[in-house]
Amino acid sequence: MTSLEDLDQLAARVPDGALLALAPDYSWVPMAAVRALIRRRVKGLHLLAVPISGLAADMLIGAGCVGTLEAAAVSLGEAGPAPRFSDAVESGAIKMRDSTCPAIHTALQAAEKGVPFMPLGGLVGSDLVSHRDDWKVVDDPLGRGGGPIVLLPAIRPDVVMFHSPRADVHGNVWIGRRRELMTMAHAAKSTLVTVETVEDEDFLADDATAAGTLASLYVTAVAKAEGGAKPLGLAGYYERDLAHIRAYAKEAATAEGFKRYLAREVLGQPARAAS
Amino acid sequence: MTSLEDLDQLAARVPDGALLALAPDYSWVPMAAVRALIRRRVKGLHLLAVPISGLAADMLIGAGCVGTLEAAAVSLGEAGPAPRFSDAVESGAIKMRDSTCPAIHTALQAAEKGVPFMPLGGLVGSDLVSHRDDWKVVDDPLGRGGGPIVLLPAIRPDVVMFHSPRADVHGNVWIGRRRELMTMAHAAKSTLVTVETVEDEDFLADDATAAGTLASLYVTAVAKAEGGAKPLGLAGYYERDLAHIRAYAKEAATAEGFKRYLAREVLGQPARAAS
Amino acid sequence: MNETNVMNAARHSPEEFLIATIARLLGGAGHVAVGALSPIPGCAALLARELGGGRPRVSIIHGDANNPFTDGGRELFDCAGQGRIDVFFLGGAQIDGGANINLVGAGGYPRPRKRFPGSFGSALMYFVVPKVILFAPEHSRRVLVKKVDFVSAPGTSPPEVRRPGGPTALVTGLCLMAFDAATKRFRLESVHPGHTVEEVRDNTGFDFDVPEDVPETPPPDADRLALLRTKIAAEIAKTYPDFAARVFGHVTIA
Amino acid sequence: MNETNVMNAARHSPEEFLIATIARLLGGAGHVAVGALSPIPGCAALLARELGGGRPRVSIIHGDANNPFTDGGRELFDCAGQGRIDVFFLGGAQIDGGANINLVGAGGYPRPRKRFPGSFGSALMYFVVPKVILFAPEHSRRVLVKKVDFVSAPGTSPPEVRRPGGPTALVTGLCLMAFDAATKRFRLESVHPGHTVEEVRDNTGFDFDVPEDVPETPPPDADRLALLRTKIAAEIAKTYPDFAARVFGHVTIA
Repeated sequence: MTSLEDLDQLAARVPDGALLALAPDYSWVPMAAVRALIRRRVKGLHLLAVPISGLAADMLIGAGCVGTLEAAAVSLGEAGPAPRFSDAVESGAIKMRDSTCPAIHTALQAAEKGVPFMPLGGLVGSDLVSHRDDWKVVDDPLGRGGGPIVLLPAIRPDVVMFHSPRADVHGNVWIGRRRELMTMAHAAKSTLVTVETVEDEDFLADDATAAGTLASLYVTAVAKAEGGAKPLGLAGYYERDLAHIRAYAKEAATAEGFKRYLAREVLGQPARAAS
Repeated sequence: MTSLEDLDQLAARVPDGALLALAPDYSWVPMAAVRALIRRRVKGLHLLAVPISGLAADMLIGAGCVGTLEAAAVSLGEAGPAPRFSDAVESGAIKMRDSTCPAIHTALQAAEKGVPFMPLGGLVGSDLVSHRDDWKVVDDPLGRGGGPIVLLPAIRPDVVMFHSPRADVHGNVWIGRRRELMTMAHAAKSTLVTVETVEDEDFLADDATAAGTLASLYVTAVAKAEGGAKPLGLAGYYERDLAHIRAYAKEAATAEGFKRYLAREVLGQPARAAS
Repeated sequence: MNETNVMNAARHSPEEFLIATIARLLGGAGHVAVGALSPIPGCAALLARELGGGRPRVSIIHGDANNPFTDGGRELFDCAGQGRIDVFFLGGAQIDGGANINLVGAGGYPRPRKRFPGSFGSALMYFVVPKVILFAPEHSRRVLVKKVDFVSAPGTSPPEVRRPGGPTALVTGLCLMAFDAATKRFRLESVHPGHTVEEVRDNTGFDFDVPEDVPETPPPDADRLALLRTKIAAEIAKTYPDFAARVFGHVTIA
Repeated sequence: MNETNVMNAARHSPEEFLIATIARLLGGAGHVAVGALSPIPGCAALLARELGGGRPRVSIIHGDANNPFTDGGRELFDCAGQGRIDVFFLGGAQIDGGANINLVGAGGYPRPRKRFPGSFGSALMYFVVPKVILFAPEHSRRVLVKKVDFVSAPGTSPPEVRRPGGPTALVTGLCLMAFDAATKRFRLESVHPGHTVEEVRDNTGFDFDVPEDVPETPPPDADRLALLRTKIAAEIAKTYPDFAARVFGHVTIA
């Protein structure tokens, strides 16, 4: 059954070396939990961006939590390149597994269905394929002359984390139109969710809310974290703080600047959200 | 753009011989449109049940509209076997392509992704596989010793039809937790929807309704049909009429009885819903 | 059969007996899923959950009550493929001694003498759910055959086939059998009160193992019956109002 | 460049010019999709829709306005795979003369001298969308290279590869080029006002075809500019408020 706990308990559920999946910066990213992970000094994560990331990945990389990064892209969007990511790849500090958005979605769908692989169109001739020893180009296995196609092995995350505006007391979590969160949770071994509020309701009891709900069946633990996506936004609830992200981009351009940011916004403030 | 038309115009969009997909009896089946199809004497349908069907398939089969039926099962549920279906298979009047629920979902997902096939677990050793010349058992194409696995070619319906409680004026359609309708629409070349009401709103404007909405991008035409699922139910709106379905099962047990039902409930009543 | 059991047997309906028998097989499971048109397994799962203080989790795909699925018709099968479903129920218009099941038709294929509804999800679920309980209320040579006419899903698979799941038990109107995938045979576990091993043998078309001592299937005790007729009746009525009315006399208030 | 164009050129910003240029390429399309961080292509698509009386349909994946996608992050790619998207936009930190694009890094791999964000969805979208418009505001030898250091997505594919889509045009700050998959070469279509063929050649790292007569890219007319600064500014502000404020001076009222 779904466990209701505090942020540090939640963060303790992510073991060193875990394959941790995070959604893009616009998709309800659990920044408070990310900061809690950094505070607990998690190490050697295999971080999977589904399919891209930004501030969350950049901070985890900068803080030395990431061993391998699999992503279609990492960027701070309007605030420019992700400085700790670029630096870590250029210096070889992390192992980069470059992917492309639909390949990550597809590999998670394979895990969601419990099949060992799924095919995907395109890709053939991209250098992405030649650098991925897990992807396999095969000649149309149906034998119908369909030409070469790439098979992508399933990706089954150890942990999926996200932040939602609302859970109910039964552990059901509202995901709205953020359906990538559902695929991620289905594919993962465990799913940890921070929320703004826990409501005394049953989201599954009404067709209108059920449609946007991830059932507690897939939710390992829920922790309350008000403002838990800040300084990123929570679509429909609060806007991201673009000034904060721009200031981060500037400060984190150097390793020293990033350390300052970390000390001030993360390590120095165990309980407070950055904003 | 989505076209708003009447029931007969909608039915005219289903050509003879079309691959027509319908959801199960509990999933917002467009019975008024099915009756309109029978009235327009559609012929040679390749009917795909997603993944099972009941009254809708039985009536189309009984009325001689179906050439081939692909389904994981056809049954009237509590009302017993589907009599026209059983009779047509036993007499060889229709070509039956037996499948299994997850295979139909998976083949539609392949079409949804635009890939030629998808793998599915299980199946190996089922007689379903030996009777399907389109399914292919291959040895783990990743070459990792995963053993035999079945590849299912994509199924791309020509037409998907369903009944929904509500569309908005932009052609967006509420599907709630009936997500199979979304997969079907994504997979299909055209999607025809009957609705109880057309509302002067934009379902996509609000996160709460967007989560349960199929965008007009995928909707070819909408027609108003109040009570359009009757005598089946529309979950959350009206219950199915089990007495009607039981009476149907009894009357349709013979070809003559079915003809009587058809004359009385379908052909004799161009504009009225059976109930 | 002893006196006490005869008395107990008189106090419950056949459905209540089967529900209690199936519920006993669900102890220790984490998640029991119930397919369409399965009111007896549904009640058994809800009873087990009540007795287990909320465990196993029960998911019923029919209707909206106890139905956690919000990702469409495929989710039950995806969920099973993920390994999240521990127990599932399957029927069989024909079941043979190798636990092969036939839901398609008796006689030839594709034009059977008698057509059944079809295979539903059996050809996947039978492979991936660790504990599949076969449920066949009609215990007869018509249902329990020497060899099925069509294999909707095979009872066992060769070692190269990935198969984390399969049949573990068969519950009929006469008895409870266990299935052993290694020997590919059923073994009689218990016979329901009022019936005999001979009767089971006479009505079974396939050969099966019979231990020296075959116990009687215990009837439901008074506590369980009381639970069934109150809490479980009210709960299953949300999914199967007709069944609840017929078996428990439970009238749903809309 | 003639007098009129110089005058016209003075009346619009570089962004407005590029928007109008791209919009001109969208006539006749049924559905234009716009990826993340693409305000200029986004405005172009919205302008084309306005001029076309509602056609093309425009889908912007960033934010909730003009975003029809309710099936998660994969839907854009599924939708393209279904053949429902006629036009899409891609950039390239490097683009070469064969229309190969590099979004990954300059220098070696996996440790490039200069790392870019990554390939995003290019490795699928470039294959399945019939008309991919490459957009590279910086027209320089740094961006338009002889050969990309990493192929995020190839410009063309051998005949055995299923590829219904690919690049058709390249819009830069200096010019408009068309791409011909048969010859695997770009051809200069027009040069923007204030610039010359020589300048394009000097700033392009790859060889391309130049017809005898190279017209000037027409600037946006007054009607289009007015539309852009009113209706389109208000519409794009729902997705890119900062861009709308900077380029059109449009302030969003929350």
